[in-house]
Amino acid sequence: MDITGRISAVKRDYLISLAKEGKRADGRDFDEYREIKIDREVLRNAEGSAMVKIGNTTVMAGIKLEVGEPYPDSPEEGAMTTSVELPPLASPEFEPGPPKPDAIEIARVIDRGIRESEYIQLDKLAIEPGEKVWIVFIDIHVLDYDGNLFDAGSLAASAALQNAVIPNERYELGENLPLPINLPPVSCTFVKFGDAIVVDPNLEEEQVAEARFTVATDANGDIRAMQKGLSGSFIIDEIKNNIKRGQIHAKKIRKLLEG
Amino acid sequence: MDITGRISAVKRDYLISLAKEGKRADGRDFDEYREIKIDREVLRNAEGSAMVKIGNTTVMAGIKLEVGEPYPDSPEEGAMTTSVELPPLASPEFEPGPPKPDAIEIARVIDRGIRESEYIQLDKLAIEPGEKVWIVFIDIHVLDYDGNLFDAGSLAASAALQNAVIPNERYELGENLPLPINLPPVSCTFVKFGDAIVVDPNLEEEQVAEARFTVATDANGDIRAMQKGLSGSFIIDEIKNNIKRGQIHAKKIRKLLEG
Amino acid sequence: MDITGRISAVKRDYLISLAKEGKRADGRDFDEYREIKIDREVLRNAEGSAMVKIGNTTVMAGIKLEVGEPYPDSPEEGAMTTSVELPPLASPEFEPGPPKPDAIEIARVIDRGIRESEYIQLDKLAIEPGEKVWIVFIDIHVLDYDGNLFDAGSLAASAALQNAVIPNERYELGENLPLPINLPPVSCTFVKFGDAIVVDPNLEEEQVAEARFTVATDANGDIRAMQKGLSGSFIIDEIKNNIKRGQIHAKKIRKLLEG
Amino acid sequence: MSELIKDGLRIDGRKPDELRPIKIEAGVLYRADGSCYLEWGGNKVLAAVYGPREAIPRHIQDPTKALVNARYNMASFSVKERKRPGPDRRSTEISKVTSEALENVIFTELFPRTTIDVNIEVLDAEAGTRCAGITAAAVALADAGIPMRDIPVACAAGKVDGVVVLDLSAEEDQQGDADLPIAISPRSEEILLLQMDGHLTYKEFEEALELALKGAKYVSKLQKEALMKKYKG
Amino acid sequence: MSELIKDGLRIDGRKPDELRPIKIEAGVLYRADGSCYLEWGGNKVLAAVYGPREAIPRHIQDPTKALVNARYNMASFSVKERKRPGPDRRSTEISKVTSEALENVIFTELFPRTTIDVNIEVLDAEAGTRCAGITAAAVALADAGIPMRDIPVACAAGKVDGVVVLDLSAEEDQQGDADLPIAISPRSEEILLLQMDGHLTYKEFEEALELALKGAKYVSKLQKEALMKKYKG
Amino acid sequence: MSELIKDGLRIDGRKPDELRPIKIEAGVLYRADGSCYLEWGGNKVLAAVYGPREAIPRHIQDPTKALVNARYNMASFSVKERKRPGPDRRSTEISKVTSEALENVIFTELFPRTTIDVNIEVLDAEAGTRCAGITAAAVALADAGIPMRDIPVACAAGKVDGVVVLDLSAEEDQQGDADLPIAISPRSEEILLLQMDGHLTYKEFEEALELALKGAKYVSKLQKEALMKKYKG
Repeated sequence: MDITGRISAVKRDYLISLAKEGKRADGRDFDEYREIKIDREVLRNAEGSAMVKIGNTTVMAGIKLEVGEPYPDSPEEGAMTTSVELPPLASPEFEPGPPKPDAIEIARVIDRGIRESEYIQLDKLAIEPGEKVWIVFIDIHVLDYDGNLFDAGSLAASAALQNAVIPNERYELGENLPLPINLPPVSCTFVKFGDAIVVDPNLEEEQVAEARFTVATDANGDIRAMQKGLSGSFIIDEIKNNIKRGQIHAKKIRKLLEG
Repeated sequence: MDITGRISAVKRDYLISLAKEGKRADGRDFDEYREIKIDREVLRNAEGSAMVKIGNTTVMAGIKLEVGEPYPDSPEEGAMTTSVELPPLASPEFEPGPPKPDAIEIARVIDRGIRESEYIQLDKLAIEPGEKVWIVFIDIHVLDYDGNLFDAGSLAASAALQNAVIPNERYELGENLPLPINLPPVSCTFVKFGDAIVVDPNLEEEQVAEARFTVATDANGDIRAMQKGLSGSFIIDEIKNNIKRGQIHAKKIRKLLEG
Repeated sequence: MDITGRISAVKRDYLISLAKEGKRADGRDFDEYREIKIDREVLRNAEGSAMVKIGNTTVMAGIKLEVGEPYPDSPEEGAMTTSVELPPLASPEFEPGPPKPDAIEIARVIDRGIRESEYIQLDKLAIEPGEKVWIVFIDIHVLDYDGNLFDAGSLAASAALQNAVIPNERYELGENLPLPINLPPVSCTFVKFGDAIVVDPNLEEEQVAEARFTVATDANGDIRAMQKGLSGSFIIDEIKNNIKRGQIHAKKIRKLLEG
Repeated sequence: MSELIKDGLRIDGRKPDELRPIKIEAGVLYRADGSCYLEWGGNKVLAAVYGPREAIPRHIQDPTKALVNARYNMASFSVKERKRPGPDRRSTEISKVTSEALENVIFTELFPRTTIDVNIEVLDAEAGTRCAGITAAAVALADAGIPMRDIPVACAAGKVDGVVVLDLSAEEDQQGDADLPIAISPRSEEILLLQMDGHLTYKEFEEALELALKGAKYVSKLQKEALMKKYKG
Repeated sequence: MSELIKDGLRIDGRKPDELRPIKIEAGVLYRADGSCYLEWGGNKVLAAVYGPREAIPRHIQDPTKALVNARYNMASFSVKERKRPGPDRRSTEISKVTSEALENVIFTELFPRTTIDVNIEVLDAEAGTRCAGITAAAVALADAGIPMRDIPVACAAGKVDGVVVLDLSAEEDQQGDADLPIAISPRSEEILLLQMDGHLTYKEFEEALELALKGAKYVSKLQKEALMKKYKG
Repeated sequence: MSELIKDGLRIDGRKPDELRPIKIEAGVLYRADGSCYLEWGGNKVLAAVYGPREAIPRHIQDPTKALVNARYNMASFSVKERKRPGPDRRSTEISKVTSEALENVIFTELFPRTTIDVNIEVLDAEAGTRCAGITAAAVALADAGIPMRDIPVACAAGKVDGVVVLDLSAEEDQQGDADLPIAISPRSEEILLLQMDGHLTYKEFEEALELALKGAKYVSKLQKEALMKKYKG
C-alpha cells in the first residue's frame, strides 16, 4: 500500500481523458507548477527552518546540529542525515510508526540531491578532526499532503539550510556561526499517466500516476540525483525530456530560493 | 483498550446502586483502604526490595543500582528511573510486550511522587562528578492485579528504597552503604463512579470508574504530585476533597511504612 | 507455529507405516545421513566462509571479526556470538523479521557446541586485555531448507571457522593471521516419530517428528552439548542410544571436516 | 539558581497572573477535517482532526461509541537537543491524558464503531506544550464539526520563587517549584485533566487552581474568537 | 579458579548428591487460574496459569488441540547486573523448551482452539532457574485443574572439579565443568527436556543423568506435598 | 585520491565500456519455485521466487492483480564491516524500486489476490548489488514460470576521473564521480528503474545511459543463455 490512498476508476478515467485534451483537472498546463511559497526562520529551537507550500502541500523542515563522531571513512568531515516524517496530521492515509518505504525513498532522494551537490560544506564541520564533528540533521515534517513531497521536501530542506547556524554557544564552543553552504540543488518531479507527463503532480495526479521521475540539478544545470519510481516505465526520450524540462523549472525555482 | 478488562452492564448498575446507598461491594466504607501488608528485603539480588499487598493486589519492587553517566543538566547528581511491568502472570488481561500506556502512566506518576519529594538524595550519588554517578532503577513488578496499582506500586517502591544499599563492593568502590534517602511520599488514589468517590479502588471498581485521582503527599502533608485520569471529570470541590482525604490516609499509611 | 509447515495426516501415516517396516521415504536406513558436501572459502568479504549441503539442505556460514570490548567477567578473552538467519528465500514457510524462537534455538545449540568444545581459542583474541578484544561473529544463513538445520549449520560454522582469518590489516594492527582454533565439535541430530528414531531428518521427517535430539561431541567423542526438542519424549535408553550413535556418526563427519 | 521574580515581576516581565501572548487560527490545513494552529509564548503547535471514520482493525471498534485517539508528538527539531522521532514515555502519557480529556466533551455515543483521531504536532516547544496541544485540539475538533458538550481549554499555573504564578515559561518550568496543568470544560468548570509535580501546600494549590481556571477561561475566549473569525469572516 | 569441592563437600557444604533447600507453595495468586511460588536455593520463582481460553487471534488456533504457551521471564532485579526488561535470546529458548516439555503431559486434545498460558517469573535467580520454573509451572497447572497424564518435574545435575554433582549452585554453574538440566514425567521416567553444556564423558553423562533423575523424583514428592497441603489442609 | 583511469584503462584493467565477469545459473534451489545464482565481479547474489500464492493477511490482497513483493537483503557477512541483520533504509529503498521494476513486466492481472515474493540475498558484495539482484530476480521469475512481457535486466554506468564508464567496481563506486543504475525491458528498451547520484552534465548522462543500455543488453543475453542451459541441457 502506498501513501496516496485509493481513487475511483471513474476519476482515473476522467483525469486521463482530460490529459488527452492537454488539460489538468486544476487547470494547469502539463508543464506548470502550482504556486510556491517559502517562509524562513519560522522556528526558535531549530538551528534553521523553513515552511514551504506548493499549492496545498505544506512541508516544514527543521535543521538541528549535534556534536558526534565522524564516519571512519571521512574522519575530517561533518556528517548529514535526512529524514522525512509523514505524521497522521498531514493526511488521512498516514499512519503513526517508524518511517515506511515511501517516506524512506523520499528522504533518500532528497538526501542524495543535497549530498551530491555538496550543498553543505561538510569539510568545514570538523571540531576535532577524527574525534568530534558536527552532525547535521535535516528533518522534514510533512504538515499537509496534496502531492509532490519530493520537491516540497527538497525545497524546504534547502531553504532551512540557508538560514541554519552552527550552535557553538550551546556547546560552549564560541559564537554561533552560519552553517557553511554552497549553492543548493533544486528538485523537479514529473508523473506519467496515460500518455501525459506532468510536472509537480498534485495528490489526485499521484493517485493515477503510473511512473514518477525526479531530477535534482545544481546551479549549472548539471544533474546531481535522479530517481525513477512506480511500476510504470518511461521510454528513453521521455527521460531525456524530463531532465531538460527539469533544468528549466529548476532555474525558476532557484530564484525563489535565492531571492 | 485499558488494562481492567470488560465488565457487564448488570454489574456496573449493581455497583452504582450499592454506592447510592453508601455501600461498596466488598463491604468497605467509601473512605476505607483494604488491608495493607509490607514485606521487606524479600530478594537477594536486588539492592533493595519489598512486596506490598493491598487486599488481593500484590506488587513487588526491586531496586538496582548501576554506574552510569549523569544527565548533562545535573552533572553532579545521580539519576533515577521508574518502570512498571504488567506481566501476563498478574492478570488475564495483561499481555507480554513493551510497556503499554497504562503501565507508563502508573510508572510516571509514581516517579514524580518520589522525585518531587526528593525521597532519594540524588546529590549524594555522584561517584566522579560530571563523569560517573549512580543510576537508581526502581522496577515495579505487578504480581497479582486486583486494582489500585498506583498506591501499591508507590508503596512498594518506597519500602524497597528504604532497605536499598549502594553496591560499592560489586563495583570495587569500597563498602556497601545504605542508599541515602529522605522521607518517602505517600500516594492515595480515588475513583469516581455514579456520584460516589471511593478510595483504594479494587478491580471491579476500576472497571466501572469514570474518573481517577491520585495525590502524593510528603511528610508535611504537602502535595508533591497529582494525576487525574480517565475520561470522566471532577468538579473543583471534589478535587479539593480528594486531596484532603488523601492527606489523612497518607498519614496512616506513612506509619506502616516507617513502622 | 514452527518452521516446518503443515503436513497432511495421510503423509504422516505413510511415513510412520514405512518406518514400521524399517524404511524411510527417501530410501535411507534409519542410521544413514544424506550426502554431505562442504565448500570452503566461498566468499570474499567474510573473514571465513563455507557452504554446506546435506542432501537438499544448503547452509552458508560467514565469519566476521570486529574489534570490541570484552565481557566484564572475561576481560582477557575475545568473545563469540552465533546467529542463524532463516530468510524467506530458503523456504515458503520462512518470514522476514527478527529471529523467531526456532532460529534462536538452533543458533544457541550450535553456539554451545562451539563454545563448550573451546573450538575458538578465545584466550588468544585479546588485543589490549581488558580494553579491546576480537569479537567473532558466526552468522549462519540458511539458503535452502530440507531439514536438519542443527547439523548443517554446525558443520558450516565449523568449516568456516577453519578458514577464518584475523583481519589485522583492516584495523591497521599488522598482518592478517589465521584464527586460532582447536578441534571442532560435530553435531548429530535425530528425530523420533512413531517408534522410529532416525538420524539426519529431512523436512518431511521433521514435519512428522514428535521429539528431536541433538548431541555435539568433541574429537575424543566426549559430549559438549545436547538438546532435546519438541513436545514428544524419549525414554532413557533412547537418549543413551542416540548419544552412542551420535558418537559414531561424528567420527565420520569429522573426517569430512578435517579432510 | 537565578532569581525568577524581581520586584514582583517575572523574568520575562510578566506579572504573576499574566499569560504569555497567544495566537489561535482555525482551519489552517487542507486535508484535515478540522485543524488549528496555535502559538503560545514560544510554543508553536498544529492540531488536525480526522473522523469520525470507521475504526480499523475492526476488533478495536466499540459498538456503543467513537474512540477518541489523541496523539501528541514533538517534532525532532522542536527542542534544544534534537529529539529522536517517535513516541517516548512522556508523549505516550500526554497522548493518554489528552485523549481522556477530549473524550469527555465529545458526544461519542453518536458515532459507534468509529474513531476520532486528533493529531497534535509540537513544532516549537517552550514549556506548556500539553496545554497548548489540548487547546489547539479542541479548536480543531470544533472546526471539524464534531458535536461537543463544550469546547475544552487548558492552562497551567505553578509556583516560582515561592510565588504562585500563571502559565510558566521555559525557565520557570525548569527552575520553578511546581507546575499544575489543568484542562476544563469552561462552561461547567469541570476538571478534565489535572496533573501536578513539584511542591505545593494545600493553600498554594487552591491559589494555583484558581489562577489556572482564570487563565483557562481567558484562553477559552481566544478559542471562540478564532472559530468566529473562521466562520464569520 | 577456586576449589569447588573440598574434603568431599561442596562450597556451600552440600554433599555431591544433595539438593539445595526447596520450598513449594500452591495456589498463591488471586487472579490466576492456578499458581505456585517456589524457592529453590537462592531462586525465587512464581508461576501462573491462565486457561484453557480461546486462542486469539483466531488464525493461531489449532482445531485439534490446545496450544501450550509458556513464557519464562526474569525480572530486571532478579540478577546481579540489572536485566533489561523483555525477552532475550536465552529466555526465548527457555520458553520454547519449557512449552514443549509441559505440552507433553497435558491432554491438549480435550481443549481444541484454546491456549493454555503458563507464565513463569523469576524474581530472584541463583542457577537452575529453568528447572525451578518448570517445576513451579507444573504445580500451577495442577492447581489450575488442567488434566495431565503426570505432573512433570525438573532437576539438574552437573560436574564440578571433575565430580558429578546434583543441582549446581551459582558458583558451581559459573566455574563448573558441565550442567545437565532435565525434565521428566516422574511416573514413566520419560525425558521431556534435556539440555547440556560443558564437558562430560559418556560415563559421566550416565552418572549425571542418574543423579538428576533421583533429584527430580525427590522434588516430585515436594510438588505433591504442596498440592496436598493446598487441597487437604 | 588515487587515479582510477590510467592509459585509458581502469584500475582493474578493464576498458571504459567493459563489464566485469558475469556468471548466471538458473534453478539452483530445491525449495523455491524459481531461483537463480549470479556472480557479477565480486558480487555473489542468490534470488528465489515463491508464488503466486494467496496474499496473507487477506486485507492486503488486491482483487485485480498479484502483489509483487521483492525483498533485497544483504547477509551480515557480505560486506567488509559486518552488517547488522535486518532491513536498513538503503535496503528498504532498493526493495521498493526493485519491486516496482519487476512488477512492470509481470502479468499480475492473471493472479488476483496473490503475492509473488522475490527474495534477493546478497552473499558477497562489490558495488552494483542492486543491478545484480534485479538481474538474478528476473531469471528466478522466469525459472518459476511466472508469465512476463519480457525478462528485465539491469546494469549501471557511471563516471570516474571524468570518464564515462560501464559497470563500476567497488573502488570506482567509492571514489568515482557518478553512478547510474538502470533496469530495462530489453525488448522495448523501456526504463523500469533509473537512479543516479553524483555529478553528470546532460551530455555525460546521455553517454552513460547509452553505455548502460548496451551493457544491459549484453547481460540480457547471459540471462537467456542461463535459462536455456537449464531447460535445454
